[in-house]
Amino acid sequence: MTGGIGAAIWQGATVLIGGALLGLVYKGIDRKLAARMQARIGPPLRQPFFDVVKLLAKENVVPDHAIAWLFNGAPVVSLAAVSSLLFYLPLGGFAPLLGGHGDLVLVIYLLAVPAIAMMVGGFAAASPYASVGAQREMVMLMSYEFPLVIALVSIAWRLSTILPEASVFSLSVLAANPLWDWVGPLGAVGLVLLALALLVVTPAELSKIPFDIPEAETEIAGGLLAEYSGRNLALFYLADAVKTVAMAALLVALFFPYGLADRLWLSGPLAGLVDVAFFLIKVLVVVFFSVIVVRVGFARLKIDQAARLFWIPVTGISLVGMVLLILDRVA
Amino acid sequence: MRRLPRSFKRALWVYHVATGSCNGCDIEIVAALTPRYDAERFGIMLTGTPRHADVLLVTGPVTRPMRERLIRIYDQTPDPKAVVVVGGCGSTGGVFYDSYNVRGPVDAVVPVAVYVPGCPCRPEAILDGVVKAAVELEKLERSEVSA
Amino acid sequence: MIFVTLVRQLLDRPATNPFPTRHMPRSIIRLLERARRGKGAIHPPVPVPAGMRGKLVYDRDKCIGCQLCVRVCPARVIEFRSEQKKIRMHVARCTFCSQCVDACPVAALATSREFLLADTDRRSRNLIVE
Amino acid sequence: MNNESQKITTPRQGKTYTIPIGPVHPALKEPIEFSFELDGERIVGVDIRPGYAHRGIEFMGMKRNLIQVLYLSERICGICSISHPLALTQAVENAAGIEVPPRAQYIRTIIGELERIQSHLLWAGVAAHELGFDTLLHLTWKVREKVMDLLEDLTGNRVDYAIPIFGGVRRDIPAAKGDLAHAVLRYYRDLLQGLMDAFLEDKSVEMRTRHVGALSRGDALRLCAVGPTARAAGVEKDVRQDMPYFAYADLEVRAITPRDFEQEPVGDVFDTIIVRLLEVAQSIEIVERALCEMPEGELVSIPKVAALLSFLKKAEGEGIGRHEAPRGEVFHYVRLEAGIEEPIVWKVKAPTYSNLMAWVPKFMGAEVADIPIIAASIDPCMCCMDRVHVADRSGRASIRMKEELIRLSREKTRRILG
Amino acid sequence: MNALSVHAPVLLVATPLLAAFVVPLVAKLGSTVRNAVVGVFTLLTASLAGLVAANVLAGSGAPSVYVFGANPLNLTLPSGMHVPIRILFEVDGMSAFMILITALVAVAATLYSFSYFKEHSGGEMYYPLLFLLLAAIFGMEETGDLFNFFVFLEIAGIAACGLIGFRPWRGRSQEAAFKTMALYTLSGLFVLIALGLLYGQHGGLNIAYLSSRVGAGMLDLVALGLLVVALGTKAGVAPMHMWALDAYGEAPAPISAVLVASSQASLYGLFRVLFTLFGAAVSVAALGWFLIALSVLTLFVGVTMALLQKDIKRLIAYGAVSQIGYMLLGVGVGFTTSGSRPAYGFVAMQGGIFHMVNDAACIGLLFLAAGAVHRASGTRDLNRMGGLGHDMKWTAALFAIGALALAGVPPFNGFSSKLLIYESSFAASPILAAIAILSSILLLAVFMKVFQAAFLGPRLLENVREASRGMLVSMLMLAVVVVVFGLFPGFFVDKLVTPAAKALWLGRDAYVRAVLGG
Amino acid sequence: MTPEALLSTFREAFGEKILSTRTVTHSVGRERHAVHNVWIEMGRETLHDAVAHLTSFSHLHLSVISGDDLGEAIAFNYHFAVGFGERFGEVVLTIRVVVPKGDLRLPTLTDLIPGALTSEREKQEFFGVVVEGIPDPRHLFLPQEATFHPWRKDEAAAIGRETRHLVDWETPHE
Ligand code: SF4
Ligand code: SF4
Ligand code: SF4
Ligand code: SF4
Ligand code: SF4
Ligand code: SF4
Ligand code: SF4
Ligand code: SF4
Repeated sequence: MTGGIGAAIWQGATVLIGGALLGLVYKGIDRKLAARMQARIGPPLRQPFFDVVKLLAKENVVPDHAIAWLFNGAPVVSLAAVSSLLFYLPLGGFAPLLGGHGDLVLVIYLLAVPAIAMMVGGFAAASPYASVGAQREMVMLMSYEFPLVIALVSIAWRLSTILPEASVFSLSVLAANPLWDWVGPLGAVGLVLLALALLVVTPAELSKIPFDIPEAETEIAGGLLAEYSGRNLALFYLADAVKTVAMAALLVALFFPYGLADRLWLSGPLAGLVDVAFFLIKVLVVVFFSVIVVRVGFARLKIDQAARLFWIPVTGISLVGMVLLILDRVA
Repeated sequence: MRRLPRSFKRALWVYHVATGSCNGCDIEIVAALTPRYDAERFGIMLTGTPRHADVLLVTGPVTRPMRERLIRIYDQTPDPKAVVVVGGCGSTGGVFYDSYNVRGPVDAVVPVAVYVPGCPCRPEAILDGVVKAAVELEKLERSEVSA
Repeated sequence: MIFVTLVRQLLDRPATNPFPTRHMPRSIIRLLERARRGKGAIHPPVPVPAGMRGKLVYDRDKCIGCQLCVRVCPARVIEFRSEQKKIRMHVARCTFCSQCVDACPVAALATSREFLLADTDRRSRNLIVE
Repeated sequence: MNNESQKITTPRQGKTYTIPIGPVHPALKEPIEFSFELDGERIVGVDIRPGYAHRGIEFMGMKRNLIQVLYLSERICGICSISHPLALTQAVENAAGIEVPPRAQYIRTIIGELERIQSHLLWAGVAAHELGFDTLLHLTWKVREKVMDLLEDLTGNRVDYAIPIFGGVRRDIPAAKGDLAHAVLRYYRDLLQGLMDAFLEDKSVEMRTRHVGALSRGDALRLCAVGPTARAAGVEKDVRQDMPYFAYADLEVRAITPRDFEQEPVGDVFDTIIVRLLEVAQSIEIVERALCEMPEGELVSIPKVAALLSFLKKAEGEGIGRHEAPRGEVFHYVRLEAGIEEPIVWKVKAPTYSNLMAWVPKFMGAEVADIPIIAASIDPCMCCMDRVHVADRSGRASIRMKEELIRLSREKTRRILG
Repeated sequence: MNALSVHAPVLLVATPLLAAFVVPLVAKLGSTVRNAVVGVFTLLTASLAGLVAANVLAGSGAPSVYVFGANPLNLTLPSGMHVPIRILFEVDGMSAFMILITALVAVAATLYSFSYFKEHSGGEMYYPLLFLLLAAIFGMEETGDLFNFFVFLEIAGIAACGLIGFRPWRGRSQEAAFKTMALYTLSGLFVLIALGLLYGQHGGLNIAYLSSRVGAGMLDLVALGLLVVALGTKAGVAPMHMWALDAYGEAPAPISAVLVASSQASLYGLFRVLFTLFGAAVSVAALGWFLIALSVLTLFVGVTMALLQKDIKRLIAYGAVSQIGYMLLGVGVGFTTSGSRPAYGFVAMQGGIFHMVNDAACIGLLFLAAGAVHRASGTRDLNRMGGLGHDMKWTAALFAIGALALAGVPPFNGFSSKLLIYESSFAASPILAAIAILSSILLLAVFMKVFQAAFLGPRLLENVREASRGMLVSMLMLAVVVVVFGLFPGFFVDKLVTPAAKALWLGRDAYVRAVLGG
Repeated sequence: MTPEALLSTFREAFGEKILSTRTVTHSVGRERHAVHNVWIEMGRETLHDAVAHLTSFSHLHLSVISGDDLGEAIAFNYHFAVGFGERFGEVVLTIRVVVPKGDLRLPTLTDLIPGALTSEREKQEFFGVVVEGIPDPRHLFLPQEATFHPWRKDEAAAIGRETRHLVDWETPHE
C-alpha cells in the first residue's frame, strides 16, 4: 500500500517537474524559432531557465494598494492549476495519472483557472493597467471558450454514439479511441474543422499574439502582469510555459493520439521511448503552427475584433464541425 | 544577504526611460534589439514596466519634470538592479549643459553603474555597455548582495 | 505573403552579427581575460567605415594652444589648461562632430574609429584625452 | 471646425471621465502626457501636455555661437537628425547672404533623402510594434541597417551626421561611394514591393489601421498639418514641391498622397502607411538622379572655420530656412546682428509642433486600444517640439487616474459583454 | 423516542408553526431572550427534519405515510373507502432530500439574521413570518395531498411576501413584495382551478389516488398545464421569472436564501406533479423536451441578464434563476432519455436533483455574503463599491467559494452536480451539453466581475468593517457544505441523491401503493 | 502666386495701413529659379483683416509665429505659406507686427485658422502677450501659475537663476 502511494508520488513528481522542464524547453524553442523567423540569432535554448532563476532571485514587490493575499495567491493557483492539468492528459504512450470519469470537463476548467487567477491577481494589484488587462482577459475567456467547448463536446458525443458503454467524458478514453477510425468522410471533415477551430483557440488560451490583448505591452504596459515581479512573476512565467505544453498535448490527445511504436512493431522500453519522442514531436508541431507561426505572423487584434473572431467565424466553424459529426452518425 | 545566481546576468530585462533625450540614442536602443544586433541573444528583453526590469536604460540629460519620474521608476524597480546611461548627454549633460530646464546628468539623480558615451551610441556600443554591466554583476556574483 | 518571408528567414542564416559573443557566456570576465591573452574569443563588431568619427586623438606636441577648438566645440568637451597652453578633452561629453578637428589650424586633432567606450566611471582615464 | 479646437478647451458636460496616459508609457518612446476624456470607451476629448522632454534648446542656442548652435540643432532630435541643421543652415545663409556651391546642395539633398528612407522605415517598424506586430519591426529594421551603413560611410556616423556647415557641406561623395550608394538603392528598389505587401496586404494590419485615426482634408488644412499626416489626408503640401531648394529645384518632386496608390485619401493610419512607403520609393528615385546629375565643384564657400566664425559675427539680417523633413516641414527663423556671435532670435518649428492639433480630430471617436497607433501615426518627436515646462504638476492626477481607469474598464467590459 | 420518530413528520410542520406564535410573545422580553427562543426552535426544527429524513433514508427512500388522526397512523384507506379522505403526509426519498435542504438553509439564515438585524428592531414580525414560511415549505414537501399542498403554497406565499416587504422604509421592497404577491395570487388561482378540474373529474385530491386515475383526457391535460405554469412561475422558471428577481433582490439577505428553498419547494411540487401524478399518463419524451426548452431559456435568460446587472443582489438573483435551469435541464433530459438511453437518463436525474442542494448551498452563501457586503458598504451598486477585500478578507473568500461553486468550478459542489448534467445531457443532444458548460463559464466570468468590482481594486470606501462573527459562521456553514459536497460527491450522491432520484424516477408505483395498497 | 501679385492685392486692400514691404528673392537650382520671401509690416489692428483677406483667395498655412524682443517692443512675425500645392507655387509671407511692451495685445487668428492655436498659446506664455479672443487661454507648455516669460530678454536674470551649468570640469561636481 505504502509502495503504491510512494510510486504515485514519484510519478506525480516526475510529471510535475518534467512538465515544468518541458514547458521551459518548448518556450526556449519558441523563442529561438521566432527569432530565426525574424532573421535573428535569438536567445539560447536554455534562456527560459535563466529567466526563471533570475526572477527567483529578484525582489518580490507587493504594491501598496494590492490585496496581498490574493496578489500572492494568484500565481500559485495559476501554476497549480496548469500543473494538475498534466495529471489528466495522456502524455506520450502513458495513460494519464489521474482522471477517468469526467476529466474532460475538468480540463476545460483547469485551462480557464490560470486565466482567472491572473485576472484576480491583476485586479488585486489595483493598478489601472492590470485592471484593464484583467477586463480584457475576461472578455477573451468568454470568447474562446465557445468553440473549445463545442469541439470537445462534439467529439465526446460522437464517440458515445459509437461506444455507448464507454465513459466518453474522459480524455484517456478519447485518446484511446481516436474518432478517425470510426467516422465516415463527413465526420472526417467535421473533425478537421474542429481541429482547425482549436488551433485558433490555442493562441488565445495561451495569450499569445494576436490574442495577447490582456498583456499588450504597447497599450497597457504588460497589463495583468504589470505589477508582478520576482517570485510571483516566475510562477506566472512557469505556468505559461506549462500551459503551452498542456494545451498542445490536449490537441494531440484529441486529434492525433496515435503512437508510433506499435506501427513499427516495437515493444518494451524502446517502444516507450519511441512513443515519448513521437509525442514530443507532435506537441512541437502543434506549438509551432498554432503558437510560433501565428504570433510571429500577425498583428495584435483589438479586443472587440478578437471577441468577434471567436464568436462568429471560429464558433461557426466548430458548429459546422458538430453538425457534420451529427450528420455522419445519421448517414 | 544572499548570492546572486550565476545566470542572473544572462537574463537581463531592461526598461527604457527617456528623460529628455534627443531620440538619437533611443532609436539606437531599438536598433540594438533588431536583427543586426539582436540583444535578445544575451537574454536581454525590453519590458513594459519597471517592475519586471533588472536594468534601466536611461537616455537624456534629465529634464526638470522627468527628474521626479526617474526617481519613482528607479524605486519601482525591484532589487537587484542596475542603471546604464546610454549617451553622452545622459552621462554628462553633453550639449545641453546650460539650460534652465535640465537637472541632470543622470548620476545626479540616481546611482549609475555604467556610462556609455557616444552621441548617439552605436547599437554595439550599447551592447558593450550592457556587457560591462554584466561584468559588474559577475563581480557581485562572487560576493554577497544585500536584498 | 509574409509567411513566405518567415519561412525563408527561418532557413537562412540570421542577419545578426554576433558581437562580442553569440550568447552571454557563463563567465564574461573569463572570456574577456582569454581574449586579452590573444585567444581570439571575441567576435568583432560590424566593420566601421574609414571615415567613422570615433574617440578623438590628440597630438599634444603639434598643438599651439590657439583655442579654436575650444571655441567651436558645442559640448564643452575641451578644457584649456592655460599654464601649459595645452588642452584636455573629456570624451564622455563629446558629440563626435569632429568640428574641432576641422577647426584646428595645425591638425593636432583627429578622430579614431574607436567607439566602444562604455565605462563604469565617466571620468576614467579612458575617457580623458590630453 | 471651431468645434474641434473647442473640444480640447471646454470640458464637456455629462457622463464622461478623464484618463491621463504618460509621460512614461511603453507606447511612448519619448515622454509626453495625454489626457483623454472618454465616454464609455470612445474618446470624446483629448488634452495634450508636452513639455517633459523640453531642454530649452532655443534658449541655449541664443547663448552660443552659430557653429555650436549647428550641432545643438542636430540634437534637437535624433530621428531624422539632418533636418534641423539643413533648415538652420539655410536660414543663416539667407540671413548672412552666403552662397552654397551646387555640389554641396546636391550632397545635402542626397543625405536628406537617405535620411527620409531611414526615417520612414524606422517609423514603419515602430508602427508595427505599436500594433503588436514585432516581426514587421524586425523586418523593416533589418533592411533599414543597409541605409544606416551607407549613411555612416558617407558621413562618419549613423545618426547626427554633422555634414552640413554654413556655406556648404563638410564631406564629399566621391565616385566610389556614389557607386556604393547606387547599389544600396537598387537593394531597396527590389525590396520595396515586398515591404508594401507586408504592410498593405496584411489583413491584421488593415484591421488595426483602416478607418483608425482619420483626418479629413479640411481639418488637415485648417489645423495646419504638415508632412505625411497632411498628405495622407489629401493635402498636396510638400516644401520640396511648393518652394524647392537645394537640388529639389532641378529634380521634379511631387507631393505624394494616397491617390498615387489609387485610393481616395481619408487620412487614417493606413493612408499614412501608404504615403510613407511611396515616399521611400520617391526618395530612392531622387537620390539616384541626384547622384547622377551631381555637378563637380567646391564643397563649401568659406572653408576655414575661423574665417567662417568671423564672417558670421559680422553678418546682419534675418532669414528663414525650411526643409521638408520626413515628418513634414521644419522651419527655422534666425536674426543676426553684426558684432554679436550669437543669434539674436532663433525660432525652431518642428513638424510635430504643427501636427499637434491634428491629433485631436484623429483621436476623436477612437477607442482606447487605438491610442498607441494613432499617437504614432503622426510620427511624433516630442524632443524637438517640447518647450519650457517648469514645474511638475502630476502627483494628484496619477492618483485619480487609477480609480478612473478602473471604472472605465468596468464600463467597457460591460459594454462588450452586453 | 419511538413516538417522536413516528410523529416527526407532523412535528416538523408543527414546531415552526408553534414558534411563529411563541416568538412574538417572548419578543417583549428583549432581543436576547427572543434570539434564544428562536435559536432553540430552529435547532428543534432542524433536528426533526434530520429525523424525518433519516427515517425515510433508512428505508432507502421508500415512501412512508402519516395519516392525520388515523389509527394506525399509516392507515390510509379506512375500511371500505377507495379514496383516501384524511389529510396525509407521504414522505419519500425526494421529500426527505428537500426537507434536508430546507433545514440547512433555515439554520444558516436564522443564525445570520441574529447579527444582521442587530441594529434595527422589528424582529417581532420577522421571525414569526420566517417560521411560518418554513412551516409552509416543510408542509409542501411532506404532504401527499394536492389540496394541502395548495394551502401550504398559499401560506408560504403570504409569509414570503411579508418578508420581502419586510423593510417598510424602502420603497423598492414594498414594490417587490407587491409584485410577488400579485404573481403568487395568480399562480395560486391557477393551482386552485387545476385542483377543481381534477377534483371534479376524479373526486379526490390525494396524489397517489389521482395518479392512479388521471389519463390523457382533455381536462386532465388542462389541469397539468395550469399546474406546470403555476409551479414553474413560483419556482422562477423563465419566462415567468420576473418576480424572483425583485423578490431575491429586495428581500433581506437571509430571506433571499430562504426564498431559494421556497422556490425549490415549488420546483419539487412541479416534479411531483410531472413524475408522480402524471408520470403514467402522458408522453414522457415530449414532456422532457418541453422541460429542456424551458431549461435552456432559463439558463439563457439567467446568464445573459446577470451580465448586465449592476446591483449585486439582483445579479445573484439572475444567477439563481440560471441554476433553476440546470435542475430543469437534468430532469428534462431524464424524461427524454428515460426510454431511449435510460442509463444516461438516470444520471441526468441525479444531476438535476443533486444540483438542488448544491444550488441552495452556494446561492444561499452568495446571498448571505452579498448581504454582508451591502451592510458594510451601504450600497448594492457594484460601480460604487470596490476594494472591500482589503477589509473583508473572510467575506471575500467565502463569496469566492460560493461564486466558484456556482460557476461549477472544481473542486466545489457545483462542479459535481453539473458534471452529471453535462455528461448525460449530451445524450439528448451534444448542443445541450455545450450550452450547459458555456453557461457555467459565462457565469464564471460574471462572478469574476462581481468579485472584482466589490472586493478588488483600491479601497474606495472608508471605515469598512468585516462582517460580524455570526454572519461569518452561518456563511461558513454553507461554505463547508459547498466544499464537502464538492470533495466527496460520490458519498452524497449514493446516500441522498440516488434515493431521491429513484423515488421520482421509478417510485411512482411505490408511492401509489403506499397509499392505495395492493 | 507671384510676390508682385500678392503685394498688389494687399496694397489694394489695405493701402496706407501697410507700413513697409520687402521681397527677398533667392535663386535655386541650375536654372536659377527664383523663390520669394515676402515681408510685410502692419499694425496689429490690420492683422486680422489681412489674414482674412489672405484666406479669401488661398489656402493658408501658418508655419509658426516667431517673436523678437526688441527692447521697448516685441516684434511678432507671422510666417505663412501661401499658394502651396504646385511646384514653385508657394511664397513665404511674413507679416510683422510690432507691439509695444506697455500694451502687449494681439488679436487671435483661430477663428480664421484654428491651427494657429498652438503658436498663439506659446506666444502668450513665452512673451507675456495677451492674445485677445483666444479660445483656450491656458498655458500649453508652462504650468498655469507660471509668471515669467522665458524669451523676454528683460527677464534674463530670473531665468539665469534656474539655469544649471553641467560642465563638471568647470564647476566641480558637488
Ligand atoms: S547622447 Fe546625443 S544622441 Fe544620445 S540622446 Fe543625447 S544628445 Fe541625443
Ligand atoms: S568632436 Fe565635437 S564635441 Fe567632440 S570635442 Fe570635438 S568639437 Fe567638441
Ligand atoms: S585647435 Fe588645435 S592647436 Fe588649437 S588648441 Fe585646439 S588642438 Fe590645440
Ligand atoms: S516618436 Fe515614435 S517611437 Fe518615439 S514615442 Fe513617438 S511614436 Fe513612439
Ligand atoms: S522646443 Fe525643442 S528646440 Fe525648442 S527650445 Fe525646446 S527643446 Fe529646444
Ligand atoms: S523632423 Fe522630426 S525626426 Fe526629423 S530631425 Fe526634425 S524633429 Fe527630428
Ligand atoms: S587665421 Fe584662422 S583661418 Fe586663417 S589660417 Fe589661421 S586658423 Fe585658419
Ligand atoms: S518630430 Fe520633433 S521631437 Fe520628434 S524628432 Fe523631429 S524634431 Fe524631434
